[in-house]
Amino acid sequence: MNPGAVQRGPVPPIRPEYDRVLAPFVEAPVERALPRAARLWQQDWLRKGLIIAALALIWEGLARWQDNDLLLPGFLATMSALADGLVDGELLDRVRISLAVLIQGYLAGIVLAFGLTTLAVSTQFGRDLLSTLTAMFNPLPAIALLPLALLWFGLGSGSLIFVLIHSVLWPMALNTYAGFQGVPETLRMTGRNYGLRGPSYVLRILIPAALPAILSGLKIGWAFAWRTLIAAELVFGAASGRGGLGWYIFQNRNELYTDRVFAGLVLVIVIGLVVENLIFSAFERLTVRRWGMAR
Amino acid sequence: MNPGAVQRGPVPPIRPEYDRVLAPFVEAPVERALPRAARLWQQDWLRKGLIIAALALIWEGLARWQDNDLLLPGFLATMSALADGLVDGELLDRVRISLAVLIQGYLAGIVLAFGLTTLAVSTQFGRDLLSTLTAMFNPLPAIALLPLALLWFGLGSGSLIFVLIHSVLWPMALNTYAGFQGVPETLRMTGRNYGLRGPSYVLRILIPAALPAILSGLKIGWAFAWRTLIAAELVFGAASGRGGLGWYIFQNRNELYTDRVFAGLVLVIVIGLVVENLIFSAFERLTVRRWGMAR
Amino acid sequence: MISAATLSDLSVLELAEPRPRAPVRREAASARPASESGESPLLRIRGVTLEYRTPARVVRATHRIDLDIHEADRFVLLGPSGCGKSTLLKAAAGFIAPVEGEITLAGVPVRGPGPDRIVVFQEFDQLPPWKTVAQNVAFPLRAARSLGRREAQERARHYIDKVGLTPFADSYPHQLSGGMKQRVAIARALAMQPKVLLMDEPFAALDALTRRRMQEELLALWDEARFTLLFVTHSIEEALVVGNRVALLSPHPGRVRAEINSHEFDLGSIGSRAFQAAVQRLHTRLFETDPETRAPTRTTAS
Amino acid sequence: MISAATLSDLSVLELAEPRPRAPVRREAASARPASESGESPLLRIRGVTLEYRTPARVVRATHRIDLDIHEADRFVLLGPSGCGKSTLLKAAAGFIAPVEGEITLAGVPVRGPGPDRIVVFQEFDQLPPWKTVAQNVAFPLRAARSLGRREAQERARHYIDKVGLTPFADSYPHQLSGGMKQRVAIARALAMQPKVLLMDEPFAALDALTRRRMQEELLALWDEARFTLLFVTHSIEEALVVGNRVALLSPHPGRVRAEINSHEFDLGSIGSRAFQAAVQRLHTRLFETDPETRAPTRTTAS
Amino acid sequence: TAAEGQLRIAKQFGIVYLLLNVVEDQKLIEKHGKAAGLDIKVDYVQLSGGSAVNDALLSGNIEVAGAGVGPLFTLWDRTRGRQNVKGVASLGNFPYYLVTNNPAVKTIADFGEKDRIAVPAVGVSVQSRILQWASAKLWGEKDFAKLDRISVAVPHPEAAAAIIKGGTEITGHFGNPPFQDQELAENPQAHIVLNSYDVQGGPASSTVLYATENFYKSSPKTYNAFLNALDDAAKFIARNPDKAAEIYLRTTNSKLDPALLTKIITNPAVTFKVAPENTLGLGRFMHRVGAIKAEPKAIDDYFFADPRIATGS
Ligand SMILES: Nc1ncnc2c1ncn2[C@@H]1O[C@H](COP(=O)(O)OP(=O)(O)OP(=O)(O)O)[C@@H](O)[C@H]1O
Ligand SMILES: Nc1ncnc2c1ncn2[C@@H]1O[C@H](COP(=O)(O)OP(=O)(O)OP(=O)(O)O)[C@@H](O)[C@H]1O
Ligand SMILES: [Mg+2]
Ligand SMILES: [Mg+2]
Repeated sequence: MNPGAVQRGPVPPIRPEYDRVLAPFVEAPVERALPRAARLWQQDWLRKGLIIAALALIWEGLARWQDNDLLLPGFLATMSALADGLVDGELLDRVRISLAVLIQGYLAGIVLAFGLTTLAVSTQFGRDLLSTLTAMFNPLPAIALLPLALLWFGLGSGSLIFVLIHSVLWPMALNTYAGFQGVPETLRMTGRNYGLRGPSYVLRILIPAALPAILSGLKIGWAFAWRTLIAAELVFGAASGRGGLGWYIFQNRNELYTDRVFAGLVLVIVIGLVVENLIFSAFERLTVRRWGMAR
Repeated sequence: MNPGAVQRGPVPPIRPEYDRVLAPFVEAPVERALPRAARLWQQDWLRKGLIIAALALIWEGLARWQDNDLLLPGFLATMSALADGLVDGELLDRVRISLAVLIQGYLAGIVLAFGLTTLAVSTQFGRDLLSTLTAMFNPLPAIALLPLALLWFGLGSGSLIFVLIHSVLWPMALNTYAGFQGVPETLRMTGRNYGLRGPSYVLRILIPAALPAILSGLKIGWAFAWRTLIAAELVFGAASGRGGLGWYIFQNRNELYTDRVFAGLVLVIVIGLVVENLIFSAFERLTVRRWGMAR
Repeated sequence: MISAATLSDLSVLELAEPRPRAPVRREAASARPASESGESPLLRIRGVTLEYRTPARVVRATHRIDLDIHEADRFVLLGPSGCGKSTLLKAAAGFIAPVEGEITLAGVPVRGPGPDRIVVFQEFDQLPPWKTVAQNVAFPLRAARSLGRREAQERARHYIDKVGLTPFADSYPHQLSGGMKQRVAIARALAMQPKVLLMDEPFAALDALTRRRMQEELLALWDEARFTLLFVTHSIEEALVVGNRVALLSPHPGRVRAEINSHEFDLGSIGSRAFQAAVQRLHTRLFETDPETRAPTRTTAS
Repeated sequence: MISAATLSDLSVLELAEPRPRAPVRREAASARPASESGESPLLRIRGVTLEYRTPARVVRATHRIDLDIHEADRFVLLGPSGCGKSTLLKAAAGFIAPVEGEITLAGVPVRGPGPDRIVVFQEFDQLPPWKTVAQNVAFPLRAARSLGRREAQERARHYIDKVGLTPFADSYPHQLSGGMKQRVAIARALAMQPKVLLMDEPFAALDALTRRRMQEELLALWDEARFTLLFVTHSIEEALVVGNRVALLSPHPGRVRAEINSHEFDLGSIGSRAFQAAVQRLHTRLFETDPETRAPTRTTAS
Repeated sequence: TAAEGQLRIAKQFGIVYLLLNVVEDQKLIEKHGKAAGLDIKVDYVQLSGGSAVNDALLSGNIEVAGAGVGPLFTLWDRTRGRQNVKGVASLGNFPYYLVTNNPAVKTIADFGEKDRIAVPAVGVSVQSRILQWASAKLWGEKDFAKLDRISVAVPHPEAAAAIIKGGTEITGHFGNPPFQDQELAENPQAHIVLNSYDVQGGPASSTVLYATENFYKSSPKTYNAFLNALDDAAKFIARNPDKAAEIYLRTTNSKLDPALLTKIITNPAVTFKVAPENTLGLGRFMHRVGAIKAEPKAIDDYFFADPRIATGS
């Protein structure tokens, strides 16, 4: 290779051999509990808290600089509106109403998504159906469904749930299906080797193996459910004065109580953060992270 | 095991040995071109076409049964409105306007999502930032951004693009990040072993390896960009009469030309189907399917 | 193995025939394999051609394979890398349908996979990563056998101990080394106590010591339960030790070149003269790469 | 190997010392390894403890490993499954940081992975599935070496031929058998012509014939380029053939039990008396599982 | 941000903005600007939804916005001491009808628990305010929100479709032209339950234009040209209703039935004029029920001073 070097290149030295008797390994435990787990957790909160604080600061700064509190109230003004709303109990009430509907729609969307995807993994027809339906309906805005919802479900929460399902179902199905498709062939064969098929195959092999993709579908679905709910409550939500958070936002927006609007939005954010950091990330820690499927 | 059986269980017979001279393998080509590829493709179209036809039939049936053409016009009525709109050129014009904005927002959202995710895979701060930002902003409806958009970008397409980015960025980032996290450890190590780091590591290892997840993120982003565009065009309206498809839908809705509203929506669906079946699925065939990363 | 025979069930009729113990036979190059001996094989592979269809082309993995695997056989497939051993095993397991020929199990054509033929795959990712070692081993017991929870756990523990992984029973697969993962797969397959066991280079990732232990374990279990084993390996020694009959496949696309008896070797015979000779013979056979230039070597059953 | 020495650079100073050819030395159980011989090793592993942190607990994979790998060494790690061979290799590659001790390469502490130490991993999924065989082999050449396109392709083709995969140059990894995948990884590593090559059971998935060819190829390349090789295997024969020095690791957690010279064996010596004796010796050492009950066997350099 | 010579006007959908359509089509602002020696660059922006219009105004993206009288009071109240938004001109008097297709309902008192009244926004839209006002008159100030309980927010198009075709829960719709006229024309069952004029005590302005004080003060010439143009347009429409209808159809690309349009324009209850009429009452009512904090006392409290406006009420 290197013609200028020694003819056959370097030769390693010949070293003496040795052979030791190893005492049984006792010097350190082969396994020991991780000590700083708790501390790390706190730091996680700390770091995220700092990010949130920084965002709040930027917000307040922007608001002061723009100086247009009817359009963009500051962080502090929003907080005081939020406090007022929480103290007089109105906001919590609204949140309760919204969450009740949201969760119903979300769960229904998830179940339907799994049904559709199960069909898609088992038959060619299901595959075509899924790809056609998602390509068709996913881009449709909720207003397209409004007339149908009015006709079929009327003005109650039935329509809200219908629209929520529309917003959760398609992204969820797309992600779940992509996750299913990425399941390693060997794992699939293992499952089928043990005689699993149909729903039990999906449940015991595909779903856990595709969990990372499903999880991000769940997160996206959750977010879009919120977005849709707030938009849809403007239309369906206020029957008999029982409007949720979306209605609260809409009404105050119409009355130009922009600080209350932002208080409502902050509540959406807070709920989002709580769900992300308590529910989703705990779920992640207990599943994909523990199983080494995501770091 | 089976106490009632022969004492040591069955013994296989001893068979004669044999040894053959194999002629060189010429009987069939080891590899040959797949002949029916073209035909299969046609069938794919056929199957999907049948599904679409069935849906159209159901639609027409439902519309006739409901008999409320102001809320739910039939398939045929919609098609004739669509044909009218296409013939007089108005619809195509609207689509052009909408698509121009849509694609800008979509691309900008994708680029930002990749930036954010690249940050997230390389630093702990980026990870926290991504998870906090998505948890916070993803559930926010566009109305929350409206004031900011108006303050910063005015009433033009700038605001539309801003809102589009909001709708594309978060799901895209979530999916991309989940995809990145699922890249097998060995593959990561291979990349780093060859000295890849930073953007070139992301580009040459993470992105191709996470392509199935990224693809479903792209599909979801595409759909939500449409949804958002149509909703946002109503709000940001049509300066100097240059409204897009969303405005067309809104205007005709206001004049109770529900068939034209549905014609506009059908156009959205058709564009969605074209993008899905020509662009996305061709991309899939050329990438993940070819690479055996999805079936 | 003798079940109520009906006249219409040919394979069962065949079973009832007397079992001829054919002595050493020399065969011409065109000879048909041993199935002529009259004993009906449990797993019968007849003219099986296997192909992979990719979007661009068709790859033929094996070409017209004829093999008979009898009940309680420890049948070994030996052949060069890429010759189609894994593919053949997967076809026997029911994952790949032949494009030509037929595979029958006890006379019934194989239509799909099932828990009657448990497979140990060659790849390391056959363990569901969301299950601990213990759960992984118990998994098929619960899924396919519908064993009780307690019972499945106990059986799992027993076999985990056999592969020496008791300290890792609660670890997840990603926390194991390559060899340990393969051992979990082996434990899982053994715990199923299947009638037919298909193993694809199960010991390839194991060190000499562990490998030896696993071989012992496998043979001991076979002695006890007399399952039928189809075993892929690339180690000649292992083929002779584990198998009672070894099929030699040609390079890509795989065809059966020879079948050799090895029932007289066990772990104890390693190092013996006869064993070394057998190894040497197979070695020579494998190293003769060019089939055209080679004269047919007449072999004698040992 | 002699570079401009500065006074502050201790390792280089050591290098300048005369190279003592130590004859057979008998060492007590507590003896330090060969580094005392004075020649400065290229890769120096000093008291390295490696651990895996999982959310629940910490697993110690290796405990205070001392090893010296000199330039042009063909250093083999031999040990039971799960003893930490792969972990140690990954640490040398820079993927895992020791919790104790230090790994230095030519005197510089190893801080992270880099293309100066090319790794062949044990797992089958080290090939980017989106690249054909040819692209896979050319990939690091383009990525790390910034070789021209043409040049990289040519070199890739050359090494693909060496591992016998030319007909599959345009196949994607998922269309290959397990052994073929590993051969692509080997070709890719060899094509890089690295100074240091780290291989983790690279030939485990190969049949006897292909394995032999690969071993020949590797040794021929070493003879040509004199790279430094760290090689994990579980085959005693392979250890003796491929390596010039073999380190024996104890079971979990891995500690160095012995180092043995094997520079006098090559592929030709398989079957020779001395070779068989060496195999037997290592075999015995490996099969002595209980370290407490075993008296230290005195070994002689062969 | 407003500068002399620049005028961006936001209009929403509907026939109530006919005045602006005529101004745009006849380029009246430009004409009056030239007369005053000013080149005015006019932009017409179509927006949907009151809050979008408000946001656009408050963010300085438009100079003049149009919306109902109710939103004007809200905006005026909220921006006092800030942007000081006030009315610029009225776009004319249109009656709003509460239309029902429930034959049993003759007055608002007949609405039962099963009925649903569609309004653009429950509680806060003009329609809702007038309904509240009517309720207050009927059941007393305390019960002004009585019908809010059966009100639902449904966009005009869907509500109109529901009234025309029936078959949904919506039995009442407090809309605006042309929806209310379409409902009455296309469903023989549909009839008027409440007319906003009756509540307000006579013909009243329905839609108004408003602007920030900043614009009023910094661009007096533009402002003046704008009002002149509106005045011209109002007169033009009164003289040539057919032409106005033709302009509307042409500029908005609308496919509305021309006969129905002419009928709406020539409805004696509809007048086109810039001076506001009968607005103070609504403002006072809103103050009484607490919807706005400040009490409007006179027209020039919430309209910018201008001779053409001062005649209004
Ligand atoms: N999924 C696939 N798609 C296309 N071709 C494939 C696929 N899997 C295997 N092949 C081809 O089929 C042939 C046989 O592969 P197989 O895995 O059966 O070999 P093998 O005998 O098990 O080899 P090894 O000992 O290396 O595991 C190979 O030439 C390979 O290229
Ligand atoms: N990702 C991981 N997380 C936790 N523990 C691990 C991980 N990888 C390996 N281990 C543990 O570290 C030890 C050493 O593993 P390693 O892979 O180095 O073994 P090995 O010597 O390469 O074995 P083999 O010959 O089976 O490949 C094992 O006991 C294993 O349980
Ligand atoms: Mg194989
Ligand atoms: Mg290993």
